[in-house]
Amino acid sequence: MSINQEFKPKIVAFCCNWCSYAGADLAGGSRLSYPADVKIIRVPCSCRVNPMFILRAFERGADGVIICGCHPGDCHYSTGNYYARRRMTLLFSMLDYLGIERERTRVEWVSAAEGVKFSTTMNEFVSAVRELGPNRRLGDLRCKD
Amino acid sequence: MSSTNSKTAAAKIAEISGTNPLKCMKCGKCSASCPAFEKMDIKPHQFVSYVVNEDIEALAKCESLWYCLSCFACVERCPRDVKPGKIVDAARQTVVRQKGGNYLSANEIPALIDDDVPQQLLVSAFRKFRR
Amino acid sequence: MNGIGVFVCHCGSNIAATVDVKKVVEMAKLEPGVVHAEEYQYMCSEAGQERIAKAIREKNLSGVVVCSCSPRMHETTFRKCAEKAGLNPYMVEIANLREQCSWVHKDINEGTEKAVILTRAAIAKVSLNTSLVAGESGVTKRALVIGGGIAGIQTALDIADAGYEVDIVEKTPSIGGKMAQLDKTFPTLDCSACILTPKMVDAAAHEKINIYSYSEVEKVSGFVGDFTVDIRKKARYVDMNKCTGCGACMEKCPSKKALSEFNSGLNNRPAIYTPFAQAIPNVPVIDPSQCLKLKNDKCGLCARVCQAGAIDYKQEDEIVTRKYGAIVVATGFEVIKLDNYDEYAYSQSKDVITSLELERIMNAAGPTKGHLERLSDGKAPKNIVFIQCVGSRCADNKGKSYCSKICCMYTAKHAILIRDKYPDVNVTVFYIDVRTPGKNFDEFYRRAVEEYGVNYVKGQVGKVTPEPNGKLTVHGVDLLDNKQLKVEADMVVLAAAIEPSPEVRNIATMLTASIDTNNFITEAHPKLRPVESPTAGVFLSGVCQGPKDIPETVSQAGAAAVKVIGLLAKDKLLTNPCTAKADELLCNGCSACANVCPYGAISYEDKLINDHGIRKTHRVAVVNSALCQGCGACTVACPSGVMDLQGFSNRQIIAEVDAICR
Amino acid sequence: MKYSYYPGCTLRTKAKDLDTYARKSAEVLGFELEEIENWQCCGGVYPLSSDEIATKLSSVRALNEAKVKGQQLVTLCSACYHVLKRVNDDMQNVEDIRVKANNYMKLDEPYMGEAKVLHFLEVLRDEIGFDELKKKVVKPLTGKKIGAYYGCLLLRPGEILGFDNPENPTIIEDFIRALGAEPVIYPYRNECCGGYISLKAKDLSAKMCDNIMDSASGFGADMLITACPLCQYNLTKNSKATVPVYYFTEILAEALGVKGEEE
Repeated sequence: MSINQEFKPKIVAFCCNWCSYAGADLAGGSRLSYPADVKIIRVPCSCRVNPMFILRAFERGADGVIICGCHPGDCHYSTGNYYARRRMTLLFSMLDYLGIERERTRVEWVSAAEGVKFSTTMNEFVSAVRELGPNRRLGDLRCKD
Repeated sequence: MSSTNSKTAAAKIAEISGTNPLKCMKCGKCSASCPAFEKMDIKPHQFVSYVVNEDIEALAKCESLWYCLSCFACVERCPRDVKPGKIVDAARQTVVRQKGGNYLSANEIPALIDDDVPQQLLVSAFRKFRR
Repeated sequence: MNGIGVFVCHCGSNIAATVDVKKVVEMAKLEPGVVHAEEYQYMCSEAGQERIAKAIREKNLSGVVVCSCSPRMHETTFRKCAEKAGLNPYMVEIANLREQCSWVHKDINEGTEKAVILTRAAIAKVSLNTSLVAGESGVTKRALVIGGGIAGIQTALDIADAGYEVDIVEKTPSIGGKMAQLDKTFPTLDCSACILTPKMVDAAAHEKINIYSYSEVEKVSGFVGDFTVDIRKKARYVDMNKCTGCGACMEKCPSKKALSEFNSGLNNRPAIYTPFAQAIPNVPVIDPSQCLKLKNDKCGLCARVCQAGAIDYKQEDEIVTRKYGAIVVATGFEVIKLDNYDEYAYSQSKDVITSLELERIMNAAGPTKGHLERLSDGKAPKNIVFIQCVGSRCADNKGKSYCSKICCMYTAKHAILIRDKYPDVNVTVFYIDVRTPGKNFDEFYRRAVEEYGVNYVKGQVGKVTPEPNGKLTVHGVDLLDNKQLKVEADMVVLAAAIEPSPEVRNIATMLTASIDTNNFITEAHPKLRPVESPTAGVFLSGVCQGPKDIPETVSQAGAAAVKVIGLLAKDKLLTNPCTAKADELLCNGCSACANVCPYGAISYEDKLINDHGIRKTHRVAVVNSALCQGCGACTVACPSGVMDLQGFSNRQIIAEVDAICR
Repeated sequence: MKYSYYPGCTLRTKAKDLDTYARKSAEVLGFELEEIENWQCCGGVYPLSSDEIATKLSSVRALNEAKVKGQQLVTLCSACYHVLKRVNDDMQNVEDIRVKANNYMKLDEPYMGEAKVLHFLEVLRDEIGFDELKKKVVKPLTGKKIGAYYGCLLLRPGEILGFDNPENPTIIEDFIRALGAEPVIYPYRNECCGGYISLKAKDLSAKMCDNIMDSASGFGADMLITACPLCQYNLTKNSKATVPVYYFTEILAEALGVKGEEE
């Protein structure tokens, strides 16, 4: 399968402040690279991520959205990541209906100590999205020329 | 052998052995475990360094290739998941796969065996020593 | 005139090498609302902060974006700076151009492009920021220390000496921990008990310290300054108030088959026992799995011999609920199980032991009364072999990935002590590397070699084989000599890796403190905040954070105590103002938000609402901002989008999404 | 209960005993070894190189046949067990090998490692149970001190073979106990005997065999039992041979009272 290396996907990563954002910082501190396509939005907890934000991202032309939180059982707010997991499962189950490939979204658990995992997760995710190519389905046509 | 060639050969060995020699911490547990250690001119732990240092010519010429038993003592005990036995086997493969690289010829068999030799011995020796 | 100021930091070359900072400034100036943009070498420096303050004052900025390192590093710095200059501190946003941009990307074009986008997102967010005012909450002036080893004891003593109350919760019947099991300590060869027991006594006697021994933390709720903790006091079956510690019960107890935990299982203890003679408290416990009376209602001998009438077979576990302002985790370590290392014959031969078992054998109060002897036949060994790094530094799935740190030094200690006391015993140490970074550490190791003639051999051992004559053959290698070795030994001592105590996982979960893949608790910052967990009010002491020797543990224990004292000294703590807030006009009081709130911070009130002139009473959600921790679970649960999180509002996050996807 | 059975080259020639006694014992124990059709030699050693495919195909054929018949695949020879189990692991977990092997084989349905490989000893331990075996013993080997010789191929790499603890195995000792004899535990029972290098480096292999023999006799073994024809040959022919070496199936048949029976 040929992968279009020219294609620079837009990837939005929601990272919880306590684990995954710190994991991303650790990846930086350890100089573990991942594609610059990934842009991180800091949220207090993965449960702050409203499914609406994800749809909004796709509508605005994102090619992939990833939500990162603390490992199950390790949530700073005890249960937030469980809510996130349930909500995203529900959302993801409806993405097909909207014509968005399931592989464009992901929930991953990355702890503050897992810089390596953060970087490998992002590398994997970006290459998966690159294989899929640009997201054309949900783009808001009114905003385009 | 030019340095580019030995680089490719080293990479080839790393590839067909499926192990990463850079993970080695030089603890020597492989050499401590090896039952064929005394017969080896390049010791098991050195195999790893030879690949890292891309000195493949020496590996191709060494006697150790024909003494490693693939008994997996080093593979089982390696704390770094380097599995030196697989590197030895990969080096041996690169030799026997070359023309004239066979270490055992059919002609010499009669002199080496007795009536009780199990087929398994011949089969496995052929598999290890020849292409 | 209001507007946004953008301040791009070079961070020396940390950012500037991979991000064209001038370009970022230029691009920022094009963003709507931006009235000021500049770059500077080090924004966090005094001069850098002054630039921000000056711009705020002169241009009357309404919002500030600092493009610098992670907000986890300097967000507070820049917020304080803004506050001093007269801007609400929550009108500051950070664009993380270092950890999440310049350090992970190599190409300057890519880096710059991403930096511009991150800056744009921060500008979009800050333009929607609102001024927030932090609330206040009280501080319970008492600390909880979980674990009563040297780490916990030292932390408790330091906190108590500053005048604050401390409770120690220790799961075993006595405080003292692993250090109590050690015979001598490196590199000075002090007797471990001689330096530890006075501290144990100090802790027990301190009027501000309360010890819950044989107890475990059951439940934790609340937050910094105001934790509520349930402590399970396990049934001792001995009344602490009546027991005089005479020990008659232990002598008379007929059930003596249990293995002594204190002596690493090398000998037996009675069913009613204190772990060791200097135990604190000096009150025994009855092991219900061993006691004949508790198991099948026979015996009862201890009750009969107890003159104080302290034995109480009917005693039950008791739950105590206490409030704390701060919690210190000091749960310590265990030696790993050696099931994965059967090549060293630990399970096949009694003469293959761990180093901790050797400590007990060398100790005068141990199973052999301090005589160095083989456990198989009681004979004095002539040749002893030490094997280093058993289960440490592994990349397979059998061992630990880390260096256990203490083994090189305690092995040198054992080697010296043996050669000193038994000069005719040969000692061989198989090592991979000898790691001795510490004051007087390398000198100590060199003494083992030079003065005591310990034979150090570089090379890991492959296998230990028990021989028919009762000896052991150690199949090793001398890598420097390139020779395989077969060393005859009477005893083999394994420097087994250490790992965090297994209960730490559960405790970390209760405290919402994160742990790494090796079960060590993660510190708030690996360099600058090594004794704090990321959860406010939770501090770390000792090996629960990473392998440490005694001096390091004691230093960290003191450091954790200082952090606790600093917290308890405050009367009020500022609370996080980024809390949830419901729009009263639109809320219909459905309770969806309260159902997901982990803190019970949401209640409902009937309120008189003036909706465009129509006055009516209806049920609306009210958030108690002192309880709300700002996770945002409620904001997503709300079916009508009424609940929002201040500082991370729906509009702000959407603005960031839009800016990134633009 | 029927099992697919892979005898392997040596059991059809030099190691007929290993095979015959196994079949007789199986009959007594209530299961049948149904030889798969057209089996080919496994090659005697597992090809370690990650780029070897052709040398693994004979194993894949055997494995697939067992799968098609819906049976588990039983072997007696340590080498066959080692090779079949590792190839099966490749077919389950190594995509490259799975794809290439299937491309070559062109089976009706691709083989994905569905078959389960069992050593005869595993059948005794996990399917029959050593307690049940004990009940079927008619001539207990009381008083015999027997050393288990595992060798290398049955145990390592433990991660893939999962046969027993590679450094401190117990299965053959439990087997010996079930037959009424006393197992002798000696540390060289999982050390290599010298295997295929006994062809060209007899001296090394002889030294290794002697180490094993010395250790076993030193701990008081009257005899050794093994599952590997090459080990049996090597230990008998290539050492001081202080202790006789038998196939484990021979003492099994003896204890079950079917050893002397004529065909």
